Amino acid sequence: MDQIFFVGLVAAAFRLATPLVFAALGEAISQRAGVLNVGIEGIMLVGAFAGAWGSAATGSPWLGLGVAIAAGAAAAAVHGLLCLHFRVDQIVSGIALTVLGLGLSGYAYRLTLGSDRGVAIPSFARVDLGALGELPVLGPMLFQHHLLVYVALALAPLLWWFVNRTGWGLAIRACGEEPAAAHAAGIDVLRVRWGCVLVGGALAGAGGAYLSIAQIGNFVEDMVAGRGFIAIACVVYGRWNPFGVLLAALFFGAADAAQIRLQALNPDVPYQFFVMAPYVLAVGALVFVSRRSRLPAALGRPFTPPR
Amino acid sequence: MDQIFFVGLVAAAFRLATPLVFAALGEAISQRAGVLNVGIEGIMLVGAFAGAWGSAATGSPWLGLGVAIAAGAAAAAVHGLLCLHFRVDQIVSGIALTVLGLGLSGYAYRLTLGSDRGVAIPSFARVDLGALGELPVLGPMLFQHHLLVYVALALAPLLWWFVNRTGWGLAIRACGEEPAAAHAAGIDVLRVRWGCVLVGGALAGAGGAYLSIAQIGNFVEDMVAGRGFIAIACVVYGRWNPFGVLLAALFFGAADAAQIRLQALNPDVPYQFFVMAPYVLAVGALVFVSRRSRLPAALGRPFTPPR
Amino acid sequence: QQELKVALVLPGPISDGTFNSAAHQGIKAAEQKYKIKVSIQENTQSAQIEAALTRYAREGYAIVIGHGFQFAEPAKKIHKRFPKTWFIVNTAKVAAAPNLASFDNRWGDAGYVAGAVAASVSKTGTVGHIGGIPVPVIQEYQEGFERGAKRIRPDIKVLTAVVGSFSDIAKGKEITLSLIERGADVVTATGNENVVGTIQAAKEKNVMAIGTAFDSAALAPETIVTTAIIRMDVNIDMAIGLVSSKKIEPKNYLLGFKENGVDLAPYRAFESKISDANKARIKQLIEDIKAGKVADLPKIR
Amino acid sequence: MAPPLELRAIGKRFGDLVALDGVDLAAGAGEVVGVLGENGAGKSTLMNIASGLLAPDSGEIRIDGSARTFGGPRDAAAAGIGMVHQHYLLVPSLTVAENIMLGDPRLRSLRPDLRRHGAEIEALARRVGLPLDASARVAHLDIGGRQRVEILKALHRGARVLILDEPTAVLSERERAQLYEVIRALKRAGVGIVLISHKLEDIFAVCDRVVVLRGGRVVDAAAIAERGGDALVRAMVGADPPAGPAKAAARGATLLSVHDLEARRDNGAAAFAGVSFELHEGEILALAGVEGSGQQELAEVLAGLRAPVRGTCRFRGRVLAGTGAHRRRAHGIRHVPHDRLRNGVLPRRSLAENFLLAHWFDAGFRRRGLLRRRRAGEITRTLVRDFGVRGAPGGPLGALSGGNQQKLVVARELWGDASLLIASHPTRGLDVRTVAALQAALIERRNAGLGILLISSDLAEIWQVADRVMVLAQGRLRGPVPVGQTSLQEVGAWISGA
Ligand SMILES: Nc1ncnc2c1ncn2[C@@H]1O[C@H](COP(=O)(O)OP(=O)(O)OP(=O)(O)O)[C@@H](O)[C@H]1O
Ligand SMILES: Nc1ncnc2c1ncn2[C@@H]1O[C@H](COP(=O)(O)OP(=O)(O)OP(=O)(O)O)[C@@H](O)[C@H]1O
Ligand SMILES: [Mg+2]
Ligand SMILES: [Mg+2]
Repeated sequence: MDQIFFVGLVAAAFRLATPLVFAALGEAISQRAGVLNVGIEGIMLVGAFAGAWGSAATGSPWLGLGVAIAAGAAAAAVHGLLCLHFRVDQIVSGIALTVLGLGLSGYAYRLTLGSDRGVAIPSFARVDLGALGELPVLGPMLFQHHLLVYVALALAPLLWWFVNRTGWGLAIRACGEEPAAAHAAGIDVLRVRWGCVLVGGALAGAGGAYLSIAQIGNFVEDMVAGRGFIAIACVVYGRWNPFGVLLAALFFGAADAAQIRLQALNPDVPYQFFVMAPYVLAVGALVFVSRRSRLPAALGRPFTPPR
Repeated sequence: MDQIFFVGLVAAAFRLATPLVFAALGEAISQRAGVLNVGIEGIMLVGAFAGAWGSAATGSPWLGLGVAIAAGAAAAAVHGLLCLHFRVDQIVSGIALTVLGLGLSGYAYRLTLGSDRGVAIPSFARVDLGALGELPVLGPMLFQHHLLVYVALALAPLLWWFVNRTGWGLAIRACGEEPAAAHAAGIDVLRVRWGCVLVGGALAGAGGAYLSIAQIGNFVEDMVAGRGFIAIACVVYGRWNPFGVLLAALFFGAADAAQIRLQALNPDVPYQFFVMAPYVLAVGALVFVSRRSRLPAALGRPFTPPR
Repeated sequence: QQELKVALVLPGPISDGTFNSAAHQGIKAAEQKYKIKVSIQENTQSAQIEAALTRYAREGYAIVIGHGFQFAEPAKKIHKRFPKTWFIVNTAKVAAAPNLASFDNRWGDAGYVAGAVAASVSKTGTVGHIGGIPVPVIQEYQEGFERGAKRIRPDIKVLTAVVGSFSDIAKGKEITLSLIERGADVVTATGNENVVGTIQAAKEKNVMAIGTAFDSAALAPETIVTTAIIRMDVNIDMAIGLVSSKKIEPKNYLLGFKENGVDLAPYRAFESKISDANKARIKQLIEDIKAGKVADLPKIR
Repeated sequence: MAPPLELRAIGKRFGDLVALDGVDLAAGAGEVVGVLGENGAGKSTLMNIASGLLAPDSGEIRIDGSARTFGGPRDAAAAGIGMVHQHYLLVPSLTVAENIMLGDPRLRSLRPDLRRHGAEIEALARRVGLPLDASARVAHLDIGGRQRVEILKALHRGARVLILDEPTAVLSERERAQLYEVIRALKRAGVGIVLISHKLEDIFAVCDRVVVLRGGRVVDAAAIAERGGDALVRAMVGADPPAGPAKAAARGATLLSVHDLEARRDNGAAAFAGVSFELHEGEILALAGVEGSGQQELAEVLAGLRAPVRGTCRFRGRVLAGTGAHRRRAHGIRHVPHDRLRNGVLPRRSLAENFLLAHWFDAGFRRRGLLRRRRAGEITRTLVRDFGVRGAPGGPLGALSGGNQQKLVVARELWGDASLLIASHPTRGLDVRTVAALQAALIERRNAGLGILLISSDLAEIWQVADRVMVLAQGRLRGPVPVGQTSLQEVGAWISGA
């Protein structure tokens, strides 16, 4: 019983964390370059719909994922256009994007898949890792997931390496810290920020698609249900470091998995406590662990090269 | 018909804008002092519940409002403690506050009012402005509202005067722009920020209470429904100026009122377009009107006096 | 007879596949049956409710239907100002002269029968209910589900959990998976989109599900044993019928099995998998409920 | 009579670092005390303690002879101690009057009479010879204007002792002379003044006494009449002053030729027009002028950071079109920016990363996409050694003093195959020894063929290192002429627009 509880919890933690990992890593990249995107929720919804639609239209979840990634980048491009080109405040643009993503995905769904409830949405199968998947305890915990789960886990070291070990990463960090210094050093700040916004949107789109074409195999309006905002929290809790962000997302996934299990075991404790617990824990940890803000210094501040 | 439409729209706009006005003005004060509070949504929920509970317990909506204001300030004090005292990131603390407010208000409701559906929640009556209220068109549009609507409208000039014309306001602005300079001038930056955070929370609490004990006469879980986030958008759209914030809140109130009406008149246009329209309009206006960000320069940055 | 103008104000989107879809289908059916003109407003938040109701009343709608208990207070507040309009609130208990009535379904009875079915078909002796947000009707359903299951099998274990959202389909699925992990082999869910997540999980894990509110057997014919249908269309049909014939009274109409406001869907693919004894037992249970012979039905809140 | 401010045996540590170790300093009424010392000697720390911004670890502060502890800057202000910080502490979005009144107890009312206060401030400003418009926004003032606001702020609070931390570092010659006049006027009014400066001429121009700090201790204190410049420099650096660098004629081919260049400022106003000159290999061409006369904009245009309105720049005969510091760096064009803190460095990053910021696109620092961080680290360590950058090399660059950050930026730009260096105020805020070392380094690189455009407001420095000099004033270029064929008076006249 206890083992079943634990095995199920770990497996569910990975499943629940995966969309957060995608979206939060994307947001982290964007923020490291200095662009705050609070519209990630809307982008994930667009990705979730686009993934479902693309998958139904082409019959292949891989192509669906590609459509979702493209749609996520396109939605993020709206943010880029508004913030980087028209210099609208990033919070305003992000809130608008959230509403836009919710509206457009819901509307497009009704026009396409929703009007025809019979359409099958081809979804990712779980990977078959052969003997690994057969392992007694570890198998169901770690080796019976969708491929996208492993992709998400692999993304964190990849992004860490990219941000901390490559020249592009240095440029990204410079744009987030001191755009004027980056500009003086010959870096095209706007182009770097554009790139990061688009990559961030593509990842958020993939996170949404995970929900629709891996986890559920369906699209419903507002199915992202606040995960975009939790992804932003993960970025902050993870101190803008891809590994930290991954840990934060796994923490929230595990907390959610634990929460839904403990609820059923303790029907007398009001469910609100289970919902609040991870946040209280996370804030408590921050109070003790790290008081120093590692916020990219230029986050949210527009930069215009002198003319 | 057209006149009815218009009268109803204006009246509804004021009603729908009022909670936004309270919360957004509170947030503006907090941000002007340099403290970003994205937990306003949670505080409004706490205020909505506390108002309903206080009103039911005491039998007086005025006392209920007082309870809501105190509860809002108390919820904001959590934010103050975390951000100002423990130097937790403001976004992290705000997100936690949102979740906490949602959970606590829902739970407390269940424990109290929710378990006993028979409790009456005394609510504010509309003010009787005598002849004014009887005026043919203007009466229903402007003079048949709850007192709190007029309080909200009066708050904007009051706060403008406070921020721009008094010594306290000067200190607040200095703390939001250059806390180091304010500190060197002998201003107790932390105390000013604490004050603004508490006032901001109190106003958000009042905004929530308007929903529960003036507009609806009931408390429902999650009844704030994203208004806290729209209030943050109003602050930005209103360029941190109380009059601008008031206008932005009225705009969103009017857009919402119009949206509800147009939806019914145009059943063939998908409702999503009506929901998205105000945001698209507002962002579009920002693109053309003002590209210069008037963000308080030290917004979101902690300040520790050097010692 | 002149054409009646009817407005339906919904808290969610008509495409949710459950609560709001049901109302939408009901009004579509009524549109065929009666001489009415219909306007629908979707996704109405609680603070917009008063404005929405007022506007329809002002525009001379004869019937304004608020679909959800959150419409009760606002309707109570404004109905007197528009005596020519009938305000109907669904899934609430509110009434006031001269023109406010409510139609509520006996969700508790539906849950009771669903619990009985679940206990009859369960092999593990563990069944589960997943609620979206514990609003009154969901609490009633849950209470009924537990009692109905215990009536059939006193030793049955009923697991319950709450999603905390009506639209979080992914979490609905995960919660269901966690109940299945703990042995539940029949699951049921109440709410909106989260119900779809529960059905998905049941399908994936090859356990049985009992639908609620809205017959969506087509989603997973091999999984859905039956559905405890809440006939929102009947509420709407009755309301419009009573107003047209001027027989409506300002009271709360409570619709159960007897009034056809609650129903059990056919077993379809499970017809052959359920023993005739069990089928008879359920049928008898429904008859007993109709006859008022069942004592431990959940209290209406 | 006891002096209004007296510091006795002040000690202060930051972690392991002893910043101040038993320092005594007193400022009497109507007395100007100069404080000299190398970068990091502890001058700013001492004055931050006197003005209540920092608490001393040991020692005491005496006001009019009685010991006091300051809980914060407000206490110090109440005791009559005013300070003008090295980095100004002003709120740019507020007006002059608002900034000056900030924190004043009279503002703690609901209806402060800012107009009356404004008039008071303007009257005070006229009395001490600092003309100012009290209703102007500080954001619109130039650097000298902001300094005047800081001084007035202190005086308005009734400062009887005024501490000025490196006030002349950012001023033009003319503004400096004005500041001297103000100091003399305050002295006559009985205000005690503590003046921190790296420039001996400031000390000799206005001070009565001088105190020299080294490594957190007082190494010399005397009446100004008793000390010559050599003695002070020796006390400061603890060794003989370095000899002036030797120049060798090495001028080569034309490196940069600028024709009819015109550019605008950020606010759209014209910065300069019709600028033409040539710069050769192996020469130092100095650009002088009052700050804000377009030098910064010219440097930015040449570095590819600002688009010119018209005109052409040729580098080795090829036209440099458009912007793009990236491409120019690849040609060997390097730039030490004007505002190094904002435009030059990432304060929260390591020294090595700050080095890489300017060099990561060199193929030498990349291997299959990866940055060669070890190589950068090694080079940074040699630069730190060669240029005497002081501070923990492992920590973030922001933990270095401003002067040491400056050294690292110059070192970084000179590294590798630079062929043209555009250097804005490279020695500003550095101590005497470092200035000499840096000047020697510039001349050495010049002798090796580097072309240098040296933007400086320090004519003495220009005379010491430059081959030719030109002046930007009123949007026009005067010169260039060889330094040997002109005089200080002539260049001074160009600058002042005569
Ligand atoms: N907040 C601080 N934390 C750690 N070390 C500090 C801090 N402030 C000053 N120091 C150290 O104390 C020493 C004295 O610094 P101070 O700023 O007083 O020098 P200074 O004489 O003003 O130098 P400069 O001529 O560069 O202005 C330096 O070595 C500096 O690194
Ligand atoms: N966060 C920090 N950690 C460690 N040392 C610090 C920190 N902040 C400042 N310092 C130290 O405080 C001192 C004062 O810094 P500041 O930038 O004022 O130097 P400065 O007086 O401008 O130096 P310079 O005369 O060289 O320009 C420096 O020596 C620096 O090393
Ligand atoms: Mg200093
Ligand atoms: Mg200095």
